[in-house]
Amino acid sequence: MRKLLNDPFAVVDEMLEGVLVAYGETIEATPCGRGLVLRNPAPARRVGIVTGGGSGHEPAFWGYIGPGLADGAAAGNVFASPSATPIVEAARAADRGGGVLFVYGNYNGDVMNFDTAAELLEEDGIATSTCTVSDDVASAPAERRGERRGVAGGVLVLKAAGARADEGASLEELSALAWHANERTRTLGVALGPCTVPAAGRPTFELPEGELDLGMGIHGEAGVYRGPLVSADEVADTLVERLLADRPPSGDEPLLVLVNGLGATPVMESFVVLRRVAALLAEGGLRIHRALVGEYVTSLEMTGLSVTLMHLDEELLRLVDAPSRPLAAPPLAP
Amino acid sequence: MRKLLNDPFAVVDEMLEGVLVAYGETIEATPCGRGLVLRNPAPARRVGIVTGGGSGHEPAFWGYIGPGLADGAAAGNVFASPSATPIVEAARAADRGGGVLFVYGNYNGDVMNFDTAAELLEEDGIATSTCTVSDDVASAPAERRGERRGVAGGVLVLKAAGARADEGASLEELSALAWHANERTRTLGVALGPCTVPAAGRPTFELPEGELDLGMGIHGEAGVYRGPLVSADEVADTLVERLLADRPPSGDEPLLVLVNGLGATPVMESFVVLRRVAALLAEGGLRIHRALVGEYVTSLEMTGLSVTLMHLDEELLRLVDAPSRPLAAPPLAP
Amino acid sequence: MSADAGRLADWLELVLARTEAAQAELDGLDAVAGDGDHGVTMVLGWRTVVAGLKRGGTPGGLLRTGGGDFASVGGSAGPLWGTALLRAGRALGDAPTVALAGAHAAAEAALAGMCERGRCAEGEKSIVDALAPAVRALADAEALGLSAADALRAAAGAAAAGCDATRLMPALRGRASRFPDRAVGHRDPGAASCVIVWEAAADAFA
Amino acid sequence: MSADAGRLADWLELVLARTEAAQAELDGLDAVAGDGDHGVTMVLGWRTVVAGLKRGGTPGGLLRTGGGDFASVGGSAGPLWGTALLRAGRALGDAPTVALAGAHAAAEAALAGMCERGRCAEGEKSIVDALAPAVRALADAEALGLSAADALRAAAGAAAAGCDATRLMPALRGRASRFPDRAVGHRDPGAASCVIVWEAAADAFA
Ligand SMILES: Nc1ncnc2c1ncn2[C@@H]1O[C@H](COP(=O)(O)OP(=O)(O)O)[C@@H](O)[C@H]1O
Ligand SMILES: Nc1ncnc2c1ncn2[C@@H]1O[C@H](COP(=O)(O)OP(=O)(O)O)[C@@H](O)[C@H]1O
Ligand SMILES: [Mg+2]
Ligand SMILES: [Mg+2]
Ligand SMILES: [Mg+2]
Ligand SMILES: [Mg+2]
Repeated sequence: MRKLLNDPFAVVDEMLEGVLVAYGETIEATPCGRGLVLRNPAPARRVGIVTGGGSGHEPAFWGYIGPGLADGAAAGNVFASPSATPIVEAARAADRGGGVLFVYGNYNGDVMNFDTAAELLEEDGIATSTCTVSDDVASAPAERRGERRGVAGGVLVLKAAGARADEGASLEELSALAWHANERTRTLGVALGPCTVPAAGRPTFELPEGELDLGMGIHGEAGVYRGPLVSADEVADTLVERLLADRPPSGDEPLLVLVNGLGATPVMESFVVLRRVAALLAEGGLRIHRALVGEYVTSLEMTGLSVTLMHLDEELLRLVDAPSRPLAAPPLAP
Repeated sequence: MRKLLNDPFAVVDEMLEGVLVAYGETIEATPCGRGLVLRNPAPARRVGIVTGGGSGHEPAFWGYIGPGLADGAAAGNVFASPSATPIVEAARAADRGGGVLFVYGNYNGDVMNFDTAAELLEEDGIATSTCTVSDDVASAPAERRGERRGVAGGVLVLKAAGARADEGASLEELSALAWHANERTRTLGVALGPCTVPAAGRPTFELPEGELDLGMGIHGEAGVYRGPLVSADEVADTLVERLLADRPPSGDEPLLVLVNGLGATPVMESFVVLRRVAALLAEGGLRIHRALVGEYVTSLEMTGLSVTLMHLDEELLRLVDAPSRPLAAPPLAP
Repeated sequence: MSADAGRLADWLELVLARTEAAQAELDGLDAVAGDGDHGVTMVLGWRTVVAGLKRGGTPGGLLRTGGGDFASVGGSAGPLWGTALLRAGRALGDAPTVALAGAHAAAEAALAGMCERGRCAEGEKSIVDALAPAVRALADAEALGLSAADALRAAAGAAAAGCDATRLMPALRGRASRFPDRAVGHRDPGAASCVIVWEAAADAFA
Repeated sequence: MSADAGRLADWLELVLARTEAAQAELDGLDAVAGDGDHGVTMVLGWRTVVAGLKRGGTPGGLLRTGGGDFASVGGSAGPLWGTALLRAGRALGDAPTVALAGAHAAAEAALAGMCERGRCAEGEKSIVDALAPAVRALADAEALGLSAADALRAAAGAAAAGCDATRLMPALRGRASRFPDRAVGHRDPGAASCVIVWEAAADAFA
């Protein structure tokens, strides 16, 4: 492994110690240590937002704590859902009496733990609602959209939900908006090289130099196509074509584009891909409202990137332009 | 190569096309295409700031255009200084009559091209001054500090200079401040894996898994020590020890700490290292004013990280806390 | 056999040691269509359980606190095994020792809890495909009047056979279920780590 | 020999072709103690020069615009070769053809320009260690009354010998100079790419 580690089984706790060194003025840890919450949550919100998931996707998920975004986040072990405890603790801190929305990627482990947390919170009298993000078009056919995994698009759903919460939405309204945002968000990624879970010590999958895996999940779950590496333009063509086929655009709705680096791919290459994505969309008569480029949801040191398209109606257009300040992630709005 | 590319010789121009897709509302390209400048530079400044350097270090250098930072930047080919032309063009756009400060890393190629630009600008009647950042303690002994290379610490020097420019400093005052900031900034890095210049197509250096190179330059220039990979804590110990030996701290001056990922190293590991850096500094009775963690100056997909310490006197303390908004880099101030 | 808390602790320590030894194999099975970390998660889970043993208590008490501890590792295995251990502990109550009938009832409760938590059933290529046959084997052994030692040996064999049978199954639960056929030909990692639990029981309570 | 703009263009095209062929070797020499991109930069430089030839002009004019073009690739090689070509072009003025005396004067000017721009001199393990001996060889050949073809052949030989001698030198200029001894035993990449220029001249103007 080419990794700077001490005990690989302790890497998440050690990371979180470092996180508190850097951001301890803004956030604090919950009693169990695995929940992180804003010290001074935005007063405008009636409903809190909690996100979370396995570690190894930094800056997701705790990097999206901040004004306009999440009030708290729960961190699991590497590529493993957080347990119910930090979720419960973060939700308690985030609740202002109006309940808490959970926004997280649609994975079996996360669903079990967040659902358990919701049950426990109900006993505390804290209402919750859940949006399981399912933007990864490679992970199930369109008819079974609800089974799809959540990947980089979750950040955009969270951004929209955060803005809506700041408008004072109720739990029901907020949950509806989050599902609406999820419905309009599609992602497809490509991997060019593997990643290694620190405590496993070996790459999660083999991917020889010169090959690509289309649709690989952000934990290295096998994708839909393996083949020789082609040019950046050809990759962009495939991604955009499949994304638009999965949800045909309505000509007058602009798109929010996110080119997300998975870890080892230099951001230079993400811009090369964005250039082609923009050209293709322009050819198709489609308008880009904004393009975000950077490492928003990583997969340790996986090589590759994903492209997300969010189809913006008027409400989403308003929400994605709202101010926000992620604790530790690239900017989401001007 | 595990890279998404079209013509590798065109990668910088293709990247810049993508950059304009993402940020074209905020910045524009100069006539030659390789200079990028703010469309609406801050009115408070009398003196403009231009930075630049080879590409492959993204978000450096154009990512640091923005309020409180640089007015413009010149982008060279991968790991090669920009030519004088984009530097001249960016400086012309940045000049408000009070001259332009150049802040860039101390490399022979950059010095030749920025000096040529300065000569050409003199003919235009635009005064310039130069701060060549030389924070890399591994690149020359302390007695020959002026020969040292500039690495991640350049971002902190730029940040301080940007804040001072916003205070309305003259060219002479601004230049003095930048050199002062440089004098108080020290960086040391460690590489665990190589990077590949796209058009070269082969790794710049060999570094077997399980070894580290201490002091390797951000272009893969050989470091000062090769040896077996040790734990994150041991690496942090070595970095901090050497940094403090190179410039012993004065007990009452707090430190700005920057843990900078070189490309492929997951940010998780940078936080693990920060945790240990903070513990060591605390043991030594030293205070961290702020800790920044992220990819500020990369080396394509090199694996590894660097630690920078900036020793803050009252003036620098004021300047590093000033607001700033980099176009495309992690935050530099709260 | 009639196991006290000490024997139970021995069993859990054996489970941990064998899971640690099998970690790379379990990670590898999970890498086929999942994310390659099942061994890591099981090691973490059993480590917290074993670390918690020092709090002491009855066999049922140890399993109940162990369930909470295991759940704290999260992932998929955390809530599934956490619930299983918790329910088993509840079934045991606070008796100072456990005999075969008690063990069988506890295992039934564990299985039911896991299926509830995971919304899963046999035949879906999951932990349950090892756990359910083991529980049935215990029931059969009890009906036949076998010794506890023989019953656990039979359960371990049934778990292993159940695990082997997952080779032929498409994956219908968890991460691997997005492409059900991808892991056909391979054992389910969750079933494989469950076999270790039963084999350790057969050895620890022999 | 008395070269016109067409011959000059042939020469520059040959330089480009050979630099492209040698790119990996030059990158490799630069990787020893530098950043492994000298071949890339030289290819880019000669490509812009050759692309600019279509603008036409006198030999001196082609070298002057070529100097501007080469400088536009930046790096270290850009300003050094850009200045060298520019100064050579200025020395040639706008004569329609160049004879040996003119070539010699142009080469002297190129060398002086490069040393000024790079603040460098012979013996520092740089381009100059190939360029300076080549210029001296031209002077000697002129004094001896050799033909232009023979003079260029001699210059190419001198450049190659100068380049070979850089093996023994510590690096005192450029990126490699931070650890002067690291590249001892290897040719300087800048000197090696300069040899290509002179060998191509000897062949193109033969
Ligand atoms: N809903 C479920 N019901 C039963 N077993 C499950 C379920 N989800 C996952 N599993 C089991 O968990 C195993 C994977 O565990 P692990 O790798 O630790 O979790 P994750 O998929 O979160 O990384 C699967 O092989 C399967 O046996
Ligand atoms: N100041 C200088 N004077 C003369 N030659 C130089 C100087 N700096 C660099 N060189 C030459 O340039 C070569 C390196 O070129 P290149 O790799 O293109 O530039 P960079 O170091 O910017 O990557 C060196 O081998 C040396 O011959
Ligand atoms: Mg997992
Ligand atoms: Mg270079
Ligand atoms: Mg797994
Ligand atoms: Mg070089």
